[in-house]
Amino acid sequence: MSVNGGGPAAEPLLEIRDLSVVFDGFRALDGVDLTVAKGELRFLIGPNGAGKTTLVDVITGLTRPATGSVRFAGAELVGRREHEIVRMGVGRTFQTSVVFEELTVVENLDLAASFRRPLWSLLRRRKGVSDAVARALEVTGLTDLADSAAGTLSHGQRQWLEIGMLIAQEPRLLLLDEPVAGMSKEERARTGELLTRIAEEHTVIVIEHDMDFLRRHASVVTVLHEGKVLMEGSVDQVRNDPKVREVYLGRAAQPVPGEVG
Amino acid sequence: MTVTLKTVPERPVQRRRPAALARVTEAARSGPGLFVVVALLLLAVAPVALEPFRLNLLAKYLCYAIVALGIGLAWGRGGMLTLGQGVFFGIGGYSMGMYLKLNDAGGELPDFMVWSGVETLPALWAPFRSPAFALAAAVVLPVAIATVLGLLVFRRRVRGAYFAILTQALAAALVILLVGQQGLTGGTNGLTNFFELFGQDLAADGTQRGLYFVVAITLGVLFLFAWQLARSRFGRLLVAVRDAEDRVRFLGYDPAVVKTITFAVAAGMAGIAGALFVPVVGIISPALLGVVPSLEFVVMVAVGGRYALGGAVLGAVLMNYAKTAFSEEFAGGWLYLQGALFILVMTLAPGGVAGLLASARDAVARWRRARPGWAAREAKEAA
Amino acid sequence: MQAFLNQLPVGLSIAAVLLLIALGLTFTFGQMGVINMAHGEFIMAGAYTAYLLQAVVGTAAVPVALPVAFIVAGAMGWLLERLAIRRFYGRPLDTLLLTWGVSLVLQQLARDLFGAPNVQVVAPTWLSGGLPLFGTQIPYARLFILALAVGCVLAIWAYLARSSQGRRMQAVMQNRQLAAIGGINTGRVDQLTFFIGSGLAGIAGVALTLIGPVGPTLGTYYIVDAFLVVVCGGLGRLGGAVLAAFGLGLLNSYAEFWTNASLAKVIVFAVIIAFLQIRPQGLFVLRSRALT
Amino acid sequence: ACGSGTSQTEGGAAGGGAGAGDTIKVGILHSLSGTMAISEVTVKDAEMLAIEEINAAGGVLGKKLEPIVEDGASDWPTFAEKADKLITQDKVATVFGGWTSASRKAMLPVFERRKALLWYPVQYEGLESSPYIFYTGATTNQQIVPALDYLKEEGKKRIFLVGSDYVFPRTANKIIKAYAAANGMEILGEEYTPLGHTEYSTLVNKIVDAKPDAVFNTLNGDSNVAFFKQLKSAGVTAEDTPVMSVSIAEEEVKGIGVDNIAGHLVAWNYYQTTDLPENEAFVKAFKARYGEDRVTSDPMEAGYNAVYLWAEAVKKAGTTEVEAVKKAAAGISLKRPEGTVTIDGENQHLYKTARIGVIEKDGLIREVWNSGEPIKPDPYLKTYSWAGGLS
Amino acid sequence: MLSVRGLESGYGRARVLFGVSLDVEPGQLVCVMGRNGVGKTTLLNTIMGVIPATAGTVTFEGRDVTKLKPHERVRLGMGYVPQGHETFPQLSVLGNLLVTLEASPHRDESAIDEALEIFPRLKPLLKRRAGFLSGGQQQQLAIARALVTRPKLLILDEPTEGIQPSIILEIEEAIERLHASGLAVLLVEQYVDLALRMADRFLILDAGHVVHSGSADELRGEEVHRLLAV
Ligand SMILES: Nc1ncnc2c1ncn2[C@@H]1O[C@H](COP(=O)(O)OP(=O)(O)OP(=O)(O)O)[C@@H](O)[C@H]1O
Ligand SMILES: Nc1ncnc2c1ncn2[C@@H]1O[C@H](COP(=O)(O)OP(=O)(O)OP(=O)(O)O)[C@@H](O)[C@H]1O
Ligand SMILES: NC(N)=O
Ligand SMILES: [Mg+2]
Ligand SMILES: [Mg+2]
Repeated sequence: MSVNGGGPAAEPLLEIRDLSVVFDGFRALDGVDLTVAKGELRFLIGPNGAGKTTLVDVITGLTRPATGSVRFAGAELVGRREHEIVRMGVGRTFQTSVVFEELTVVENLDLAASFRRPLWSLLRRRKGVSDAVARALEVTGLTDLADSAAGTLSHGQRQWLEIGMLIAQEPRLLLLDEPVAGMSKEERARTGELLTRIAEEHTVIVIEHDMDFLRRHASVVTVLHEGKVLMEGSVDQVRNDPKVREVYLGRAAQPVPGEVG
Repeated sequence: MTVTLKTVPERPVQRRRPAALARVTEAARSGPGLFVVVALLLLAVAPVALEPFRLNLLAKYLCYAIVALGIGLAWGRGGMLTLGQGVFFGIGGYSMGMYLKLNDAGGELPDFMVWSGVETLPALWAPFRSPAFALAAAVVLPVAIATVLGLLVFRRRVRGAYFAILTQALAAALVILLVGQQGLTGGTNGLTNFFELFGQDLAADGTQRGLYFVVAITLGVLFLFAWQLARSRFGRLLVAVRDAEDRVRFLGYDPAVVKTITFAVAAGMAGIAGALFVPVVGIISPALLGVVPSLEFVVMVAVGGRYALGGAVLGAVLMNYAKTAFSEEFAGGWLYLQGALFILVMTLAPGGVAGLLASARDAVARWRRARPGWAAREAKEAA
Repeated sequence: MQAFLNQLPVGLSIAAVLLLIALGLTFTFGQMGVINMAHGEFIMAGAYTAYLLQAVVGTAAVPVALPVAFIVAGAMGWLLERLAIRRFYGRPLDTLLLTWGVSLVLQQLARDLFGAPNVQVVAPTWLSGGLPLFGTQIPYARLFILALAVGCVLAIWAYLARSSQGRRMQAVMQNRQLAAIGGINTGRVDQLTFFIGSGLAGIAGVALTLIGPVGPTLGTYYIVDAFLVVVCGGLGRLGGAVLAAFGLGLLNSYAEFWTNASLAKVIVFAVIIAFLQIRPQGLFVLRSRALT
Repeated sequence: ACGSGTSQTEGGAAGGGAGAGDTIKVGILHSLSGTMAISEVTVKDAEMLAIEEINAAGGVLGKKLEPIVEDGASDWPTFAEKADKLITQDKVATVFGGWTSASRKAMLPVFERRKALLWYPVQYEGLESSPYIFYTGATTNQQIVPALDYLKEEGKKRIFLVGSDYVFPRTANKIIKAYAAANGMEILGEEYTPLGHTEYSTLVNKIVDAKPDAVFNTLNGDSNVAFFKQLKSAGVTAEDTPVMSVSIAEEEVKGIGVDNIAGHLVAWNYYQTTDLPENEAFVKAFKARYGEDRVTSDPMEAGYNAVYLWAEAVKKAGTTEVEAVKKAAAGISLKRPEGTVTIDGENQHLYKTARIGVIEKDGLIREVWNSGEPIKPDPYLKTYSWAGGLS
Repeated sequence: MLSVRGLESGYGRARVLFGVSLDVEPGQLVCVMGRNGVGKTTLLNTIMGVIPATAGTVTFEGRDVTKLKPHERVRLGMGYVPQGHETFPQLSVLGNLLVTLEASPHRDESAIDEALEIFPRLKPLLKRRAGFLSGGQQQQLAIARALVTRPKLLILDEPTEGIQPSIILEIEEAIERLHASGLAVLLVEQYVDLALRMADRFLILDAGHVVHSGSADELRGEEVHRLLAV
């Protein structure tokens, strides 16, 4: 399963072609083409409202596109139901984290890890903690909170739990929508490390606004603007692109908040 | 920031319950000891202590308890408020009733068909000559109908109040249908006047006592089944579906399947209950399965405590006992009492009686822990 | 064709009744997510208001009762909200059970206050007779109900879409806590919403005295149908409720014409289930970005 | 306001205590709650009146009657349960109770099994004769058949049938259709609506289209209110299209609204206006006991009679023992408010006089026709040639 | 202006805040910092009355508001932008602004224009349903909504979360402008540098306790990182 990502020339895992999404006449996505190779760690940035979340919504079956196709490992995803897409190996987190508040942290993780089991085996009681869950607990640092109800977590802790659930799912493609929003600097760093570790074994797409985070962890960045792909390139190329600076980074592109001088 | 009111159906419904309620859910996980005590009471004490009339009433309550158990799963765990359990209860009951009628009629036409002007046995009735078929139908039909209905509505993401009202309409429709097809179903009268069951005289005290044991044991077995289900991963999944159905899809499960299975289990339980009810009570009629009785089933669960499976059973017995007792004491006032009791439970103790018991137990535990020396003892025990 | 035309006014008049009884629910159910099973008993209260007023104003009871019943039923709703429902926001299914208990008590109360038998409200003379149309006659009583329903719909629409109170109500429904920290007195909004929704039930009750029985169980005859209208219309959507009421009314009248009343009811239920397959959230859907 | 809706054991005049030997317990089993309470409470009141009168006159066999009241709650299984309770727990000598046929059918096996007695006071659809039930209301040949005879005499040959969707109306209509076929009458339509139905515009439209000479109405309960209101506002009048009803008595007329129903016909065996000295006394006693605004009706009178008939049989038998009472009951004949009634020992129904009435503006019913003499009960319509294929 | 003394609160039996005290003087910008889950949001929620205080007092402009309902505090001039960019999803952007404006004591429509001046990107979106906005757009709307009530004290919980860099700058600028015009601000912020640049005073929370507080100058350099990494 662990296909170690080769260069950009490696075989594509996700191929998006001519994707458009229309909401009441408003084109949230407009002819997007995007290819992500197996093993790649791809960053997706763009102004608020550019369509980043919408793109993830389409990949994961939450939103139907007006036109276009999304192929994952050769199979078409458009038209499939959400859980089928997950079962094919595509996992995601949400911009506003949603966890099961009445279940404990472990139970949340365990459910995420169990979907491949046959249904009848779910009828047995969970005994102990499976490897996948243990790993997710460890990497997210939620071990201490393992038996607290997820409803009692703070904003940031929920975000960790969401990432943990995604890891426990062991997907082939991970889609992370603003994973570090609302986290403190140290936690961002930890998430970044975690991300690097995950990216060694998986294909990951991350949406993020934090340029500092981006600079540390990104290699290839795709910039979305008004539903279209504005450009694709390295962090430096992107940061120095005048158009990106205009629509996204703003006048003072250099002293990005959060950077320590 | 939590949003406490989520009425927009497409948003994930994440209710944040008072902490006490969450604890009740926990309480449901304990209690094999209690189970044994209750089982002993029901199987050893009640048959000796109660005269046949009362024992028969208890058997009836236990039949309702089986329905309540199913609702406890579907509603308490799965968040599916089904206001149409009467439908499944009725199907089970009619299956059994049809067999009993045919058996009594000895292959001839049942009495009500004669006076309804039916001349040949309708094809629908023919297979119910076989007791095996009737018993199977009492379970399989409700399960099948619930499965089809569940897949239809849950796949289309009909839920919450929509589902509740839809099932209520289903109960209303079934009653109208049953009442309207008098020659086939006995109309409003329903099926009654049964004489024997498997060669035994139904009226005999011995038969009724035997039936009581069958009902009590069935309830016990189904309770253990439901308990296991609730404790299993499936049970956790069910709670997850209840609280954030849309999120569950992104864990790779189809919530429609999870809900349908649970709904079908609840329907099967109601069907079994209906089949047992008929020989115990001696009648099945549309009045037993319409909108009001279906609601009353839910009320039993709510009063007993929806978050604990035992609460459903407790509620069924308590409510029906109260109904019998009060209506014997002051007939007309029962409606006031039932209404008032219900309002009080819903406003002051949403966890029902089971919730109150759990809070009481918590309070006792807290009190004991607060006593000096407790911590030391606990530490010693842990070591 | 003649049969078709004959049934048209019948369908419209059934629709008008459905709409009138469902309107209050668009408020309490639609706006607040409260499934008020006692709505039927508020309708009953409206009807008994007309009955009581009859002793004072005679045959003018029906028109005079409209505003009075609005206030009487509204006050009952307000009281219910204050005493119980306000503990239940966010638990719509619980309100269903709670209000069912309330409905039982109210029914028994009516039985003890007014007696179990039905009472009679005499319609004003100008409402007797009817308008000849397509070879049958549309009773004036039905036209009156239709006009009443249309009037209420317009008033509610103006209230919800045009008034600041209406906007506030929507805000509270959509995000209670956010509304509170936005400066809205959510408690007051709840009270008012419940008052209006219940008051509309009172108006429906007065109208129903023209065509049906006035007794303690009056509410139970209409409540299931009323909820079905709201469900088919889409939660809290006024336009949806109107369309659904007319759809169900016409369906009912034609189904009953070609079959019979019992079968027609079953057909209507079947169609509703089928309909929800196509539009699970009703005619007018409140869309939102799921999960975000 | 119904005087004593919630009382349980309203003791007799002497208030017989628990001391066993000096009272005879009798069961009263009607719906005191639920949809049927509206009708059944009135019957219970009449039965209680009869018990009080009998107690005041010294009781039966020197003992006071002690009524045990139970609530059937408009729910048939509850009737069966409560009947069993009255018989096995309270050990009552007999039970007076029931209204709907469904409740009777539910109780029947209990009484037969326990060999106990039920007195059932309401007109019904016939085709039944349980050895443990006495039927003091009319069977079909004492109500429906005379009503049809009357319509035929009046030249109403084209009939439209309207009924609630349950066993009594359906069976009644079966009989009516058989009668019509044999008597040159034409049935223009047969429509059923669910119990509690309140939307009659389509049905009224069908009636208007069919233009019948008369409507035969077997609707039950609140539906009647909606039906008559909507019939009237569609412009159908009693002069053009009279409606013959068999389930509307004085009590219901008030709720329908006299305006809406005046001029229409009903068929019963008794009206408050029935001009007999026994009735004058009954109405007077009833109003004195329960209030001037109360009315009496056929089922009430039948319930009232049931208590007297049973008491008479006990006196004759000298015991409350069931088999002896049954034997003694056969042939008992009493002058009652509706006229002379006699127990037919063969089927335990009564000989009753059929009466057709028209509803007056004051809400009372004026008799326009009667059968002249009590009609022998024939629950299976065996003596009617046209009814051959019915059962 | 805002004075919090010995504040305690929590959820059910779980206590989250343990005797928190803080002051916001008129015109001051006070920043609260701390790791995830230390109770920052709980603190703000308690100050606004969304969660009842189990002990301690909240005083606003000399008035004890501890027992007041949230909407009453808003009317006194406390504006709150909660964490997680919440909106009234079915109302339009304009509706979102109007509904809070109409609930405010001044009811002055020009407040909407003022807010839109600060977030011009909302202008073309006025007719759009708020629930359909992107996360960042919703956040801007949320701040604008608090501004239309013309608060005397603005309370912001992680306002830059999920915002594109250029707009973070705009928000930062906006806050500074508002601050400069005399508005008092209580801010929860994870971007340390942003916080330090703007704040007059700061406060570090850990496990429901204030572990450090002082003026911005005292907290330069490495010390902040040491404290925040406790
Ligand atoms: N269901 C919908 N109906 C109408 N408009 C929508 C819907 N979903 C998204 N939009 C619009 O589409 C555009 C793209 O939104 P999207 O959420 O994809 O942006 P984003 O790139 O994720 O932004 P952010 O970084 O702020 O989260 C936005 O302008 C939004 O208002
Ligand atoms: N509704 C709740 N019920 C019970 N406990 C809760 C609840 N909400 C939060 N908590 C607990 O209270 C603590 C403080 O939460 P709070 O949301 O105030 O943290 P925070 O500092 O705002 O974190 P973040 O930076 O992640 O937003 C958390 O550890 C959490 O476990
Ligand atoms: N016997 C009757 N009217 O049901
Ligand atoms: Mg986004
Ligand atoms: Mg926070």
